[in-house]
This record gives sequence, structure tokens and C-alpha cells, in this order.
Amino acid sequence: MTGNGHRTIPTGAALRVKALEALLEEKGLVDPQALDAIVDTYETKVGPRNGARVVAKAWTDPAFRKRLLADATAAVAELGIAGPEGEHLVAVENTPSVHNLIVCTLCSCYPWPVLGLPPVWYKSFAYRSRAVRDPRGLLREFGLELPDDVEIRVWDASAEQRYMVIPERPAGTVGMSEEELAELVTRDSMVGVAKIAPPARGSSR
Amino acid sequence: MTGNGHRTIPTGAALRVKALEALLEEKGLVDPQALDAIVDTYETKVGPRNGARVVAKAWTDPAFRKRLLADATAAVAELGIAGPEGEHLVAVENTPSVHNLIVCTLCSCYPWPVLGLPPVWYKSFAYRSRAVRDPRGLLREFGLELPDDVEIRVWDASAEQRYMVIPERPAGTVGMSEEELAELVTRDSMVGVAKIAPPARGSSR
Amino acid sequence: MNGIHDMGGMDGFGPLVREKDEPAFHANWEGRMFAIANLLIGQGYFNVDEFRHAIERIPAPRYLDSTYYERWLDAAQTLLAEKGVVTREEMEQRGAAPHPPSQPAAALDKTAAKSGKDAARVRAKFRPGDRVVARNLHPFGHTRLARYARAHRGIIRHDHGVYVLPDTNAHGGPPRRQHVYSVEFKATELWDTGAPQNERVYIDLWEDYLAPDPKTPARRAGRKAQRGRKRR
Amino acid sequence: MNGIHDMGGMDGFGPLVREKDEPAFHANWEGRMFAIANLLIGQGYFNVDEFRHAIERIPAPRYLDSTYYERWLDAAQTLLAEKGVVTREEMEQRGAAPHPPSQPAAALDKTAAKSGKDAARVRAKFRPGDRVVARNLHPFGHTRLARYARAHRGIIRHDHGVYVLPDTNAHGGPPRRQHVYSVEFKATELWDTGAPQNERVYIDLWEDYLAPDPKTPARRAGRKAQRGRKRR
Repeated sequence: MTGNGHRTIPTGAALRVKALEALLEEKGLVDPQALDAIVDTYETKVGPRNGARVVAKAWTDPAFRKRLLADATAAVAELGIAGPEGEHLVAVENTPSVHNLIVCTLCSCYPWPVLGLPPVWYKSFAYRSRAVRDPRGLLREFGLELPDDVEIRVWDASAEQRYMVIPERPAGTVGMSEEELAELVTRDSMVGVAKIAPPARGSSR
Repeated sequence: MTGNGHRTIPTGAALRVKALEALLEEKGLVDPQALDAIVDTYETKVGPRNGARVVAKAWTDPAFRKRLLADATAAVAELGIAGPEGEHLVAVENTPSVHNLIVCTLCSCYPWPVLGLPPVWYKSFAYRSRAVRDPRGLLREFGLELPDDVEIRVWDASAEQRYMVIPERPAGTVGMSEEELAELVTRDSMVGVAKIAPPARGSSR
Repeated sequence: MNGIHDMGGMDGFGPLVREKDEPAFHANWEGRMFAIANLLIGQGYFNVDEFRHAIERIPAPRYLDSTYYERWLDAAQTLLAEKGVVTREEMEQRGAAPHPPSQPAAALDKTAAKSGKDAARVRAKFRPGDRVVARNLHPFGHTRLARYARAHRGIIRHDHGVYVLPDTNAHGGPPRRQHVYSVEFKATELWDTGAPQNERVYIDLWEDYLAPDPKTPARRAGRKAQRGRKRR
Repeated sequence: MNGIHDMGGMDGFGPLVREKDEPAFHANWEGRMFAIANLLIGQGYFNVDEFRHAIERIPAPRYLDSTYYERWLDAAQTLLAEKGVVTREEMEQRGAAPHPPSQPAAALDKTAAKSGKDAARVRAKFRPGDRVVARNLHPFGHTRLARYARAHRGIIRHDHGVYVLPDTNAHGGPPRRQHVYSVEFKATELWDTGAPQNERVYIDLWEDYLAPDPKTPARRAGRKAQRGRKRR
């Protein structure tokens, strides 16, 4: 019991879920293959690489960036990205003077189609409770020290909108391709708990 | 884990307290006999019978009642009642139109010298959380249904004041002595979660 | 309800703990639970607001002592039993006894229920720039109005359009459709006046959660007055 | 701090459970723990505000999963270790390892620390009948201003006299002595406007927790004006 919302010790939940699934299947309420398909989708198909493609395109295509900031749901659909918890996407953009951070204090809402399922820390009580009250202190624990004059905007996803952060394009990336840029974009930067480091010299090209 | 703040299963706490006490005694920080004396005081000497004596006197001695409502600390001292958590006593009086209830939402402050140590339910999360928000619903769980037109006053002991309720004197007690009346006064009535029932016919005259 | 789930602004949960190279699911059962809940919602056995409320109804000590998907399991079982889809007894017999919730589901707030007559209202009451105050609502049922916002003043920044109000939708009430707004609150308003001046929290709030800020003359009134003057 | 201890007005703790013929202590160790803590406070090893704050600093999940005297044990051990009276190692060696708190003790709020200059203020700022608002303070340290009262309006009903402010006393700050008032709040103000009209909550609040209600002309100001008029 760490206050972290996650235990590594196995619990009775495994047996309870197994029994519940068997019961629901016997009653014909859930189709085991449909369950397999959902699990497979979130284990292999949906994840932060989707969001990284969106960010890289926004960095390199000013018209796309504009469409993304105006209507993120429609913009990411251009890249074939859509799905549950992405029906009402909102993209918020970091600048040298504004830093954005996303949270869901009431549960753990998260933009699944662009970022995949949230990490345990995003669902943790520490993150949910502190993001709106002490964002600077929280970011410091992520190793991100923001200058005092940078404005922090915290987005609490309490309704149907799901937020993603467009991080700042790092220095030293002039001339890189969209694909190369997408490689640099981390999940944490799209939640707003990290910046993107400039690429290591000579690593890409 | 019942949300009740109390478990009946033995825990590691017993061993930890034993170890701590031994350590503190070895270092000469606490005197085992002083500990014995404190435990004995609250197990045998201090309890709701003190409060019952106060209430019975207030019912039968109008001048005392007046002093009690004006300065309860001084008034109960007349009966030889004093001690920790009783330094700043306040007595609040129930009437046919006003019902008082005491709680400490932040911890479990309680007027020890007049009522003894609080019962587990007074310290429970259910009581602490609900007394200020839904006193009628809470009292209903205690079996006390108050008419809608009775005003409820909840006293949250968030500072040094410690509250006790002077319940209404029940019907059918005319002519009873102070000692007989004191027998009728329950702890729950002095917290404000119960009324005092009229005495059973013939039980005490 | 003012449950433990409503933890924005609370202290006492200790430092953040992170894990390297985290998988989508930490165990097979987590993936199955995720899929089961999504399928049951998708098939209409219960809706997402009912599901969230069932999670909120997990007794607070158990909520804090559970992992994320353990809470999903408790909530799904609670709803399956309450809706009679699978009985409590069936689940018990299979070794998957549902854990009793802290309160029953049927806690449709009086205020929310009464206002069902407004179901068709879709005209926006507020516009970007309007000053508002988050109402001090404390329904015993489900709400998405976080405690830390209540009674605090903000500014409408964006109108997200029309959505169904969770407060009734979680309780089988009429589908109240209304505007949802992004409301900007200064940290100095939500927390201490000593909070940093350049921190803001944006909360998405249904129209029913908001009232015009009585402290500042409503822009709306100003606009109407102006229009009136033009007509004259 | 906005800890789980500050649970006034929360839901999710289930029904009340009562026990018949309850003893003063449910086990020998409970009595010993009660006596140890009282003796340590009485002898000055720590004060009651520090002790309360140490209880509040128990991580929230553990707080809810502990019994009353288990919390006393955690808090006493935390303070003994932090104050260097008994080292963590000594306790560990005896099989009584202290549980780490959710945050360190040294969280003296900036605002509280700054106002130390007022230590000698004992004149009452408010009088019975004055309308006040509980300030929206969110110190990271100890406070006795419950969340459910913050930003809400009430009426001063009684002046209890002068007491030391816990917010500084729990953190080794200067002893700020000031008036404590019994403040009456209507349930309709604290909770929904739909709450019963004839329910009131009386909360004892230190003067620093209160501000004059900006919404209503202060009686004080009115009295002063009257006095002024009389003098003329």
C-alpha cells in the first residue's frame, strides 16, 4: 500500500476476474474473441507513437498545426487516428512562455487514441491530487524545473474533452524529417511532465 | 477494513507499542507507573457518569444550570470534575425546538472529564464525515428521528473548546432525586445522538 | 458525491513513483478487466457515468487500497448485481463475491431530478469572456464538479458544445443536454492568494455547474444593454 | 494540509457501526499507547499540534486503514524520530520501525511564518454578530481550518478568548496568540442551497482564519460610524 495505486504483489483480483469472465461468457454476455481483440488493440496498436506522429506533423506542417489547434479530433483523423476516449480531442501547445500539463483529478481520463493507456503514475493518487495544486513542485519531481516566469496551465479533464500537449520542438532539429522528429517525441512530453531534449549529436543523420 | 476505524483482528501494533514502551522506559523517558496511573484513570475513574451528574444537577438546580451554560468549566469544577480535554468546556442545551450534536471532524476531540474517552463510532470516519453534512440522516441511523421543524446545531470542536450536550429531561421524572435522574442520563444523549427515554413505569418510583 | 475520488488539491499521497518501460497491462487479468468493462459499456449494460459512480461508491479505505483495475472490477461487479444482469449469488458461487458499495446507486439528487424539464435546453447561457462562479453543489449522487472548484470564480474560455449531464445520466435520469465550457481559474483563486500568479487551472464544466459571477457585472447584461441602446 | 483527516462533509465511509458496552480500551496496547502519548506531550517532547500534524502526515491510504490508536503510534514514532529523542534505528532494532510520513514536518507555511510579527496581538478583531468569511487558506502545514468551511460565510456568535494558533505552533513557529470565535454557518451556505434551512454548524475558528464578509457592510464599520455620529 504505497499511495501509488499500484501493487506488484498478486492479489485475489486475478481469480475474481477469471471467474467473472467465465460467468459472463457462459451467459453469452461477452464474446471472448471481442475481449482478445480489445486487449490486442491496446497492447500492440494504440500508443504514444500515434501522438508522436501528430506532434511531428504539427512541427513541420503549419497548416496542419493550425487545424490541430482548432479541432484536434478532425486533424488526427487525417492521420487515421481515432477511437474511444478520442472523440473530443483538444491539443494545447507549449511555448517558451507557457507550459501545459494534463490531469484528470476525478478518475484518470486520458486521450487513448493518441497516447495509449495511461501509465500508473498518471493514475496515481499523488499525481491526481497534486497536479492542480502544486504543478511546479510536481514537475520538479519529474526532473523538470520551469523558470518562475513561465506560465503553467493545468487542464483537468472533467468532461468529455481529452487533452494532449504539443511540446516545443527542441533545438538542433532543423532539417530533420517528420519521421525522424516523431522518434524524438516522448509520451511524457505530450502529458506535459517533460520537455523534449535536443537530439544527441550525430545520432540521427 | 470497514471504514469504521476499528479492527478486531490483532495487528502488529501490539508488538510495536510493547517495543516502544520498553525502549522509552530504558531511556528513562517514561515512568511505567505513570503509564499505569493514566490507564487506570480512564478505565475506572473518568467516564460518562461524571457528565450524568452534571446533567442531573442542571435539571434540578436552576442556578447551577445557569452557571453551567455560562461557564461549563467552572460549573463542573464545583462537582470536582476537571482534567485534560476539559480545560475549556462548553455546555449546549437541547430544547423541544433545538437539538445539539457534537463532533470533531479533524480528529476526535471529546470532553474527556465529563464523558470519558470517546467510543469507536465517535472516532469513526462515517461519524466525522457525515455529522456536519447530513446530521438528520446520521441521527436516523442512531434511531433518532427528529421532526423537520426541530433546528439542528452541530458543534465541530476544531479548537480548544470541548462540548457536551445537556439533553432534555424526560417526562415522568417529576419528584426523582438528582441521583435517580443521573442514572437515566446516557453517554449518547450527552453527545447528542440520542434522547433520554422516560423511565420504565415503577422501575424507580 | 464528495468521495475520496475527488482528490484534486489534496495532500498526503506522498511522492510520485514512476516505473520504467511500463507495459499496457501489468498482468493478464488487467487486460481482461479492461476489455470486459469496455465491452459491457459498449453493449449498453451500463453507461460510463454509472460506471464512474460505481467506482466512486467503493468505500474510501478500499478505494485507496486498490489498484486501478481492482476498482474497475469492484465497479463492474456492483453494477452487474444492481442491474440484475448477474446476481450477487452467482458471482459468489464462482468465488468472485462483489464488494458492497458505500452507498446504493439510487441516489439521484433531488435538484438534478427536478431540473429534468430543461432536457431540451441547448442554447448557451455563457459566452467566452463571461465571468462565472462554480456553484457550491454537494449532490449525494454522481457529479463531475470537483470540490476544489466549488464556490470559486473563473472565466469562460471556450464553449465545447452540447453534452449530456453526468449527474442525471449516472442515475437513470432524463438525458439533460447542455453546454460544457472550459473555465479558467487562477491558482490564487482556487488556493491561497499566495499561490503563483502565473498558474491557471482549466476545468471543463457543464452549464448546470455554473452561475454568473455576482461580483462582477455580467458581460451578457452589458451586451444586452448595448444592443438595446443601438435599437433605440 | 488538505489531508484525508479533514473529512467533514465527505461521503464514502459507509454506514455507522456501533458496539455494545464498549470498554475504554479494546486491548492492553491501546491503553499503553494512550498513556505514552499523553506522557510524552505532558513532558514536552512534542506538543499537541505537532502530534495532530504527525497524525495528519500519515499517508492517506494508511490513515484510512489504521485504527485510532494505530495512528497515535505512527504519529508518536514519527515525532520521536524527527526530534531525535529516539532514533529510527533504535526503534527498528526493537522491531518497531516507524512508518515514513507522507511529508516532512518542516512545512511551516510561508504566510504563517511571516505573520509571526503579530505574536502579541490579542485585541479582538471581531465581535458577536459580525459577518465573516472563512478564508480560503490551503497551507501545506498544519491547520485547524477545515476545508468544508473555507470560502464560506458565517456569523461570529461567541468570542472564546485568546489561544495559540496551531498553524505555527505545530511547526516550531512563534506562539501567535489570538482570539478564537464560535462561528455559525448555515447548512445552506456550506452545502447545497437545498440543505435544510434549520441546520447550522458551529465551528471554532482562530482569528487568522477569518476575514470580514465583503458582501455585507461590516457591523463594525456601522458601529464606528454610529459612534462617530454621536460624537458630533
